[in-house]
Formats: sequence, C-alpha cells, structure tokens
Amino acid sequence: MTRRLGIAEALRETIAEEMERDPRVFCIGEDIGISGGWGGAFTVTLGLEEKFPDRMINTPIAELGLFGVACGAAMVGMRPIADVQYGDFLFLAADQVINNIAKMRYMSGGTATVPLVMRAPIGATGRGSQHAQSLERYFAGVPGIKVVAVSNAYDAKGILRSAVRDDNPVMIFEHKLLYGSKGARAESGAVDATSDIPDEDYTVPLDKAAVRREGTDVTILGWLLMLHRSLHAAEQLASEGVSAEVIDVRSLAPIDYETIGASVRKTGRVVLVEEGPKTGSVSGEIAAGILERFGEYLQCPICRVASADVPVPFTPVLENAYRPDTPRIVEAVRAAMRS
Amino acid sequence: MTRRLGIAEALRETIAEEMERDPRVFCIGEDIGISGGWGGAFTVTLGLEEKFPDRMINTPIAELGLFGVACGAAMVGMRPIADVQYGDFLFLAADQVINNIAKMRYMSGGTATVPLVMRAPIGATGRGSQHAQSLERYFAGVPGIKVVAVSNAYDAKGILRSAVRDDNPVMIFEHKLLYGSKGARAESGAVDATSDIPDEDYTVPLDKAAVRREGTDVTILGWLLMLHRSLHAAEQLASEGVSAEVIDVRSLAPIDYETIGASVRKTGRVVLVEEGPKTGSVSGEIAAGILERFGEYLQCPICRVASADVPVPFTPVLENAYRPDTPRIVEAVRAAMRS
Amino acid sequence: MLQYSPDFLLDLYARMVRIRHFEESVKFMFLEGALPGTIHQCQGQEATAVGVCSVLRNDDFITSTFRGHGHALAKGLTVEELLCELFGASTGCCKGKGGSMHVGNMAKGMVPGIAIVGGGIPVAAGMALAFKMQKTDRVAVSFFGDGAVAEGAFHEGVNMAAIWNLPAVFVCENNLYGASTHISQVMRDTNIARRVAGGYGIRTEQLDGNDVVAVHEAARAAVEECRAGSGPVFLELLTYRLTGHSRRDPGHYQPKEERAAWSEKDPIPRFAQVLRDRGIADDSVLEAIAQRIASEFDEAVEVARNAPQPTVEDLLTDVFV
Amino acid sequence: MLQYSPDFLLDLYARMVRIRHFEESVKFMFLEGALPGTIHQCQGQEATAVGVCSVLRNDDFITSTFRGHGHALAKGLTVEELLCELFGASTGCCKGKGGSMHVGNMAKGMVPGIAIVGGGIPVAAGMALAFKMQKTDRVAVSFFGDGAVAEGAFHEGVNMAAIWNLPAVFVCENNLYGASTHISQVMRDTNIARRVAGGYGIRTEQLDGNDVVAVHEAARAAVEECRAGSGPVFLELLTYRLTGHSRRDPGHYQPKEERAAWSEKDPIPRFAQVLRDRGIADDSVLEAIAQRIASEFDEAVEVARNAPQPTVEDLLTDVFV
Ligand SMILES: Cc1ncc(C[n+]2csc(CCOP(=O)(O)OP(=O)(O)O)c2C)c(N)n1
Ligand SMILES: Cc1ncc(C[n+]2csc(CCOP(=O)(O)OP(=O)(O)O)c2C)c(N)n1
Ligand SMILES: [Mg+2]
Ligand SMILES: [Mg+2]
Repeated sequence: MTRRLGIAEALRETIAEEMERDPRVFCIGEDIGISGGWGGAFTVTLGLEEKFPDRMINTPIAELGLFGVACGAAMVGMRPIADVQYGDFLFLAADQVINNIAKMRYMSGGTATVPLVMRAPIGATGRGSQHAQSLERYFAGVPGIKVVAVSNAYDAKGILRSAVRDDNPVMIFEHKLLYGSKGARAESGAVDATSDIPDEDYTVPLDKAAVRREGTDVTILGWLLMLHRSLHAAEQLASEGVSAEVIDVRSLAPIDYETIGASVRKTGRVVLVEEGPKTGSVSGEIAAGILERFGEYLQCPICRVASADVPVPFTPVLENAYRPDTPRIVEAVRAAMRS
Repeated sequence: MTRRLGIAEALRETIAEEMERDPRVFCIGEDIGISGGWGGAFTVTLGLEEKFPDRMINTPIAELGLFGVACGAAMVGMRPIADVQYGDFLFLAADQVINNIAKMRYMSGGTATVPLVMRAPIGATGRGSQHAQSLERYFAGVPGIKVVAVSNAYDAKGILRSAVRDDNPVMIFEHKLLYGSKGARAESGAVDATSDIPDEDYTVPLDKAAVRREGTDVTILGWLLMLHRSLHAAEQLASEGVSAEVIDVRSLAPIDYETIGASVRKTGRVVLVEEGPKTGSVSGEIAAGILERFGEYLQCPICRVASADVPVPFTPVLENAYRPDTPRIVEAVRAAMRS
Repeated sequence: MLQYSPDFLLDLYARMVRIRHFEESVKFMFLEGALPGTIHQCQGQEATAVGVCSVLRNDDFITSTFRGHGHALAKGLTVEELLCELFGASTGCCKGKGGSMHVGNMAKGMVPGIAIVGGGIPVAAGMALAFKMQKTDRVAVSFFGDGAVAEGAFHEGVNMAAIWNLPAVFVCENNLYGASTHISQVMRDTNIARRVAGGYGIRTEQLDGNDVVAVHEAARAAVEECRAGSGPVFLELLTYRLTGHSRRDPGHYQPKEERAAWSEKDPIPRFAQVLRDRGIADDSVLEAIAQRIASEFDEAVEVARNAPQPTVEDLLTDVFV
Repeated sequence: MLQYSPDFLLDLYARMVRIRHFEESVKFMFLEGALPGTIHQCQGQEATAVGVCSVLRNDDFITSTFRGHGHALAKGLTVEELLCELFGASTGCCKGKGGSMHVGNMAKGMVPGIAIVGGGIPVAAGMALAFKMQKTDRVAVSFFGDGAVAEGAFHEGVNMAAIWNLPAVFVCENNLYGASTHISQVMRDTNIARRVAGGYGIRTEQLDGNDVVAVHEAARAAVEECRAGSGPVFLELLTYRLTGHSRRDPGHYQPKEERAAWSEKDPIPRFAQVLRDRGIADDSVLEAIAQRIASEFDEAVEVARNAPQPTVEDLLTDVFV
C-alpha cells in the first residue's frame, strides 16, 4: 500500500511515528504545538500537541537558548527534534550549533553524544531578505554535523527517520516551496514534491545522493527547489537531444562522491545548480571536490548556476532574476555541451 | 623614514591616527579600553583609552548586542571599529552581521550606509576548539560585506586605513600568531610579521591580492599564517629547483581574480593553502572560481591543502597534525609538479 | 486633555484612521492577490505607533519590525511610498528591495524594518549611543513586541542602553501574543514593565496602549528624559492585534471572548468618542477625515499600481556604496 | 554547623585544598613552560565549587566554563585525569582533545567545559528539561561568572528554566570582574540576585561565596527545591579571583586594597580557622591533609608527564559516533 503525501505531511507523520516508537524523542521550537496555531511556521507539527501534550515543547522566541536546550537534553538521553521557523534565524543559534552541538563529541574525547535533529526551512519566497536565505553553505562544512536536504516526501520521511535514529547531530534543510503546506500556510509559487509513501518502516541513508534521471551527456547536480528546476531543464534539454543525468545531491555533508563520481566519469560534464548566491556556495566546494577526485574525466570546466551575490530582494521581478530558473540551467548546459 | 612594527602595534597606531583624523571613528568591544587591562585580547588597543577616553566603548560580554550597537551607530553618522576578542565569538553576533549589517544598504534600496569595521582574531593556537577557528568561510560569501585578511604589519596599517575610510562594512581577519603581541599576551609559536612602516599616509586597497614571491612553475595561494608557511615552502622548493609564485590572497571578498589569473596563466598549476578545514573552505570557492575563469590554462587539477575536517583539537601533537605545515605544502606542490 | 489644541487631537485621530484604512485596504488587496509576498498588520495597535511618534522629530530615529506599516506611517512615510514598496515598485521607500517586512526611510528617521524578532533593539541602542557621542539631543526609539522580550538581543541591547544612560526609548507593544503563543507561556511574570525595571534598573511604565493621548504623554515624558540625558526609558503599551499574525491567519488561538473584549477597546472608535464627548468633533467632522484619508489612499493606490517595477539591472545595485 | 560531622567538614576542607594545590602547581608548571596552551584558574574561588558540588550526586550534571579546574575536581574528576588532559595526553579526561578550557567527564556528571561565556546556561536548562521529562529527580547545575549575566544566552536559558519550572540551579560566581572589566561597568544594579529575581520571577539568593558551609547550605536548599519540582533557583556567590584572569595576567585593573581585602577572606585559611576554633582540627591535622594532597598530586604529575600523547590517527576519530 502507498499513500500520496506532501513533504509537510510526511514529516508530520514521521515525527508522530518516531515519538510513538521512542519515548526519548520530543519536539522543541516556537509555535510548534499551540492549540489553534499552525504547527510551526509551515504546518509540519500541526495537531501533534493533542497526541503528545508533554513532548511538544513550545519555546519563547529565543533561538540561541532553544538550540542550547536541545543540546543539553540530547546529551543526557533525549532525542530532540528542534525546529527553527525560518533557516535565517539559525544565525542566532549558530554559536550553540557550531561551538557546542557540533563539537561536544570531539572535545569530550568521544564520550558525549548529541543525538539531535535540527530542521530548517529555507529558500526565497517573496518575503524579503531576512526570511529567504539558503543556509546550507554555513553548516555543510562544520565538522561534527551531518547535513541533508529533502526534495520530495519519500525522502522527507526516510531521511527524518534516519536522522532521528542517528546518534549524531543532523541538520535537515527543507524548502518552503516544496512543503505542500495547505490552507493559510500555502505558498504561492509552490512546486509539487509529493510522493507515494509505502507503509513499511523504510529509511533513506544520510550520506547518499540519488540519481533522479539518468543521462549520458552531462551531469546536473542540485537539491531542494533547484533539483526540481534541474529536472525541468533536463526535460527541455532532452527535446534538444541532450541527455542530462540529474542527481539530487541530498547529502550535503558528507558529500557522496561515489554516486557523483560515477556520473562524472560517464558524462565528463558537470553543471551545479544552487539557490544561494554563487560566491561561497556549497557548489564551490563540490566543484573543487570533483576536480580533485575526477579532474581527469572532465571534458569542460565545471559550471555553477547560482543566485546573484546580493541579499535576497523582495519584489518578484528581482527575486526571479536573483534565483536560477529553468532557462538559466538550460543555457548553462548548452554552453557546457558546446565547450 | 620607516619604523619596524608588528601587526598589533601597526593596528594600534592606525586606530589612534584615524580617531585623531576623524571624530566619527570610535572603538567598541570587550576589555578594549580598561586602564590596567590588556587593550583587548591581543593588546591592539592598549592604552588608547588614555588618549580617547570617550571613544573607547567597553561593552559587557554580549557579542550580538555589541555588533547591533555598532550597526546602529554606523547608520547615523559614526564609524565604529568593532572588536570581537576571538573570531569564534562571531557566531554569537552572526545575526547582526549577516541579517542587518550586510543587508541594510540593499534592503533600504541604497539609502542606508553602514561604515563599520569589524576586527576578528582567528587561528588555532593551543586553546582548544572554541578559541581556534578560521572564520573566513562564514563571511567571505555574505553579500554586502568586504572581507580581508592581513598577513603583515604594512598591510595591517594600509588595510585598516582603507577599511575605516570605506563606507561599507568591512570584516578584517587577523591571526593570533602574527600579531607580535608582547608581554603577557605573547603567543608561543608566533611568526614574525613585522614590516617597515613608512610615515606617509598610505593605504592598501581592500580588493587586491599581492604577489609575495615571483615564480614560474606553480602558483601557491594563501593568507594569514598559511601565507607565511607557503613562503617557507617556496624557499624549500626553490632549493629543489621548483619556482613557486606565492600570492597573498588577502582580499577574500571580493577575490582578486586579475592578480590570481595572471599567475595561473603563467604557471598552469595551483595549490591553495588554508588553515580551516578543507570542506567548505574559501579555497573551495577560489578553486571553483579559477576553474570557471582560467580552466583552459590549468595543467593539473587544483590542489587544496587545508586542515582536517574535525573540530580543532587541543593537544599540540594533534593541533599540528590538524593544520597544514610547510612539509605538507611542499609535498602538495611536488605532487602538482609531477602530474 | 484640556491643554491640547483641537487640531492636535484631530491630527492624532486622522493618523490612526490613516493606518487603519491602509491596513484594511492592503489586507483586501492582498487577499485579492494583487500584492506579492506576505504581510503582518497592526489593526488595533494604531494608538501605540501614533502616540509615540507624535513626540518625535524627523531627525529622531525609530526601529521597527516585520509589523511596520503603522510605525512607518506614524513616522511620516507617505502612503504612496509604502504602497509602492508593497507593490514591489522601484518608487517604493526601499525601491522594492525591502518589501512589507522591511519598510523604512532613512531620511525620515526610520531604519528599514528589522524582521528578526528583537534585532532592532541593539540597533536602536547603537543609534542612541551615536546621538550621545555626537552631543545632539536626538532620540532613538525601538518598537518591538512582547515576544521580543525573550530574545537575547533584547537583554543585551536594553542593558547596554541602561549602563550608558543612552537616549533610547524602548517601546514594547504587548499585544498578548508572539505569533500564536500567549505571553503567559513564555515568561513567569507577565508584567513586562516590572520585569524590566527589576532586571535593568531603568524607569519603566506600563500603560493602556489603546489610549492615544496616554501614549502620547508617556512617550513625551520618556523622550524628554532622554533628551535631558536621563535615558533610557522602557514603555510597555498594552494593546491587542485585531487581525491575524500574518497573511490569512484566522487567529484560532485567541479566545473569542478575549477578542470581543479587546474589540471594545479599539483605539479608534474610543478616541472618536472622546472627541465627540469633548465637543471637539462631531460625526460629520470625523466622517470628513475618513473621506479625506480614503481618497488620499485611492490616489496612492492608483500611483502604486502603475508604478514602474525595477529592472533586472537593479538586481546588482545597492549592495555597496 | 553543629549538625555536620567532623569528617564531612574535613572533607570539604580537603577538597578546597586539593583545588588550591592543583591550581598553584599548574600555574608554576605553566610558567615553567611544561604545559601547552593557556589556563584560567580559580584560586580564591574554591568554596563555590566545593560547596555546590558537595550536594550533588554523581548522576547530577554540571556545566562549567573556561575556568573549570575547580568545578571538575569538586564534581569528582581525579587530579590525574585532569592533569593528563592539561598535558594533552590521550589518558586525559577528554583524551587531550579538550584541553584546559574544556575539561569534563560525562560519566561523572560534567559536560566538557563550555568556553563561550554564557554558553553552558541553556545547555544546563536542557539537561534539566530532560531530567524532568524523564521523571527523575536529577538536577542540572550551571556554573558561570558575573560576566555571563550580560549574554543573551543567560537571559534565554534562565527564562526557559523559569517558565518550565526546571530542576536547574544557576550558580553565578560573582568575582567582581569579567576579564578586566568591573561589574559596575556592565550593569546598573550590581546586585545580580536582585536583578534576576526581578527579571525572571525565580527564587534567588546572594551569599558569601567564600564561606564553604554557607555555600553548601544554600546549594542544598536549592537542589532540594529542584528535586521536589520547585526549581529553578539562582545563587549569586560573592567571591574573588586571587590570580590573574588567564596565563600571565598581572591583574593591574584590580585595586591593591581590593585584592588585599579579599586575600583576608580567602576561603581556605578562613575555613581552617573555623575548624581550629571548633576544635575539629589542629594544625597537625590540617598539615597532614595538605601533605596527603601534595603527594597525591605529585604522583599524578608523574603519571601525567609520562602519559602517552595521542597519535596522528586519533585526529580523525571522535567526530561522529
Ligand atoms: C528571531 C526570530 N524568530 C522568530 C521569528 C518568527 N516570528 C515572526 S513574528 C513572531 C512573533 C513576534 O511576536 P511579538 O514580538 O510579540 O510581535 P507581534 O507579532 O505581536 O507584533 C515570530 C515568532 C522571527 N521573525 N524572528
Ligand atoms: C562569548 C564570549 N565572549 C568573550 C569571551 C572572552 N572571555 C573569556 S573569559 C571572559 C570574562 C568572563 O567573565 P566572568 O563571566 O565573570 O567569569 P570569570 O572569568 O570571572 O570567571 C571573557 C570576556 C568568551 N570566552 N566568550
Ligand atoms: Mg506580540
Ligand atoms: Mg567574573
């Protein structure tokens, strides 16, 4: 049996199941379990307070404190799932995430464990520059944290399960336009990321990329919204006779160079697509990593398609110009094929 | 006339001169101007409170607040120089730096200005993992901030002057082992970064790399402590017949691809050296940037020499293994020459 | 209230009506789909913005939040420059780059809205520090909600203003909720003014934030103290949001009786009654004000709807000076 | 004090002496160049660590700071595992990966020292939240300095502990300085206990932190309240650092008279006098304790000096489980 779910629904169901399965699991965040509220900013925890009245910890608006609290609870036997309403607010929590959560195990000589899941919605969605950023770049290089991005509901479920069951800190990035949130929290410009969800207790590993479309001429690497745009571009390219392989990088730390490498060896051409500004992007790291490992297979320089090096602008005309779209991806692939 | 100064002295003198020249300039930070204190964590502001009793603003231990205060003061006509005792504490201030300081101009449609200098000491120096990090990677990709790193006293003076006179936010990274701080604040493992300082009012641009040693076979790119190690490596390589060009990248945002490109065109081989962990390094961005611009000139894959992907360990034997040293740089260059 | 001229009182009234009309019309346009993005509105809280800003000069500065339309209008931004911003036009107060959560105008003493809860508080302290160092008598005012009180930025910013005696007025608009969370869930003692007095040793005052004249008077005293060098001052203004937190929030977390009770205290009809009771205005005068504001708004909407959008070239400008 | 057995009191004394001996010896070794890195020491503050930890069980948890040697010894870490850590040996309590600023031992109820000022406070609140959810009577204690009170993390962490009634004891070791900065420069009201009571609505107490029995009693009451579900409690322990802030700091910012006055209040000679006055110990007993501790220390130093250093392979372990 399968059921068709969106990402928000899949996450909600998974959280409930994991809380059911393991009494150590709890949720912590702002507005996550208020009766009459919205279940966090994007409905992910909607209604869970009825089922788990003692395990939906609603915090004051205090991100540094809430991530510190989650860290402490995780160190003494709990398995918190911490929600930051918008990834942008992670800057407030960065000290706890980077200086404590990520380092506790190492600086304790391997005796402390921090089994903590952190969930952060990201992406530009018409809200202006402080509710729009792509935060992957700030955390994907922090030793001690696993970083993943979920692009469809099947992964959302399988990855969240793996994350909750992992004994290490895991940061999950989710995209506002992919949630499939309904009602008052629905997003204009949303993209369908629903999946058929099997009933069995499957997991998705935290360290594996996924080939979403096979191809032979060029490898397009993306995640979250940009994966969907890349798939769209690949379709268009197919009609031009270009066979693009599209990989959902998904695991941003560690990066799965095995899957990526197999594709690069085959195609010899790489286009990276990322929503954040180009400079300092995760794509820069991946490009350098591919060059180091598979440089000899490259038939042309790796191309990065990313947003402009500016804060996220509000007005739709600029936001659309800021962020990569299908035509820009198609154009980049065409250029790669020419060179 | 010239005088020989270390970086701490050069910064101190420059701050005093700029405060003298412009009454809008002031310093803000923890322990920066306490009589009987140390002039900040590394003696940079030692004694300045005597000369400028009203313009050395000692704050409580409150990094988020202090950078917010600096932002506000800068927006209404002052030109603050904000000191964070250790770069590691920038995570506490990250929200103000990234969400406000960097974005104010853009989100105001170009009407707000934030002429603010932020100074942050970085680098691993036997203090364990929370007073040791290399923070460049977190800020070099933030649109709206200029990021520079000073590797000698001449630059410290010229760059600080430029930064104070610039109308934009500028983040200056300094390295604890290069300050030449004296007395109780002297560092073991310190490296000589003194310069002859001319008397005239020179400046050093915020967007230019500097060729520190000319060569023809390979381009080594580094900054801060790693620049010094790279120069050391280049000397050793010279005795093996390898002519290495060593560039002080210095300007981390924006990156000076003109200077770097000229060298890459000449040598065709690039080794990047950085103190932070390899994954997510600024070197990844530079490697990707070079590949995009000068890929056709490359005779071998770009090589990155960086620290291990772990938190900074305390014990010297591990700290030394963690961070690139001269032998590792030499070895990387030899490998590049072979391929 | 005898000391106030009728003109002054009618002006306070008109300013509140302007905000209400703006918010109600914008809400309609938003639901209609005419406006992009999201909005946070302040229906019911007009007296706080108007009362406080009525004592400020153009060269005094305010910081605001994601909920800044009312503050902006009260600080002197025009309906037109605001509407243009909401429409994303290049003629908006932030050239369309800011949007609803970031409205501001540096020339009119308003920093672009800081949508990070609590983020404006240290910034206001910094402006106040500058004003003090510059030996001017300018004042910085920070508007924020009850929810912001839990943030570290609040604590750090208010403390610095306190220890340095800065000319800063902290205006906490306590509308009982931070998003969907009631204040009783996020602080032990919900008397914020008392908490802040105890925590930071500064003068604080709690008052009816839906009484525009009371707010005006408290703000005047606070600003005078600041100009005289005896700042900072903290004002807790008790008020209520008569609309959703954002967008299409139906506010189901607010008990019906609570909403009804606060509707009774709506600052605009209340002040209208005062004006009528004192013989300052009759219905026709009040109606004329509403008419004037409505047509002023209609003209501005016309302009905003037809205002030029930025072009792709504008994307890369305004990052650096 | 009559209720305490002589053994208990002598044990408190010995624990303080152990810390003092540790710190003085380590200081010497550091200045000698035998130890890498930097150190922050707690001479003069032994009564706070010992008094508080004397009421804790092994399964209660503490968080500490960059200045954690005393807390560690008081919580039951051995001199040897600490010294090994300072020498960077793989037999250290953190395998040499932590260092002086990060000493801890999870099996003994001490989180690795959090060297970010204020950073341990929310972590302790989180542990207390876990203890409460787990329905145990365990308690989390956070040690921090007066300087930490200005940090946002303090505000956020204490507030959360307060609203959720968590079993957390916040122990502020007020030694008058944060690094070189006197408390009067960073808060208006320097009575921290009063400020915190006013700000967060929790029970607070200010007391002589150099009186080990007084600290023990205040801590016992606080911990009992927490175990009974009436936490959190905040203790302000007035004390003084009789050494530099770190490394070779000569402390020129401390007035000579102030130092002299606090030397008089040194908790160790003071408690020795009490023990003598009450006839619990004479000089020979106290001397024997000092001897025992000195030789225990000497043995540990021997071990630590010869302990194995990690090897390069250890660099990459312990990042993930
Ligand atoms: C740092 C931060 N955390 C969370 C949010 C999400 N958020 C936006 S408004 C809001 C509630 C704010 O409540 P309050 O300060 O009382 O202001 P009000 O909405 O009542 O005007 C929250 C949680 C945010 N914008 N910034
Ligand atoms: C977030 C942060 N800011 C600054 C520092 C640098 N620093 C280390 S100790 C210290 C003073 C701390 O004072 P206090 O909290 O009173 O503790 P004490 O040193 O007196 O034990 C400072 C500023 C730090 N470690 N962390
Ligand atoms: Mg509110
Ligand atoms: Mg102190």
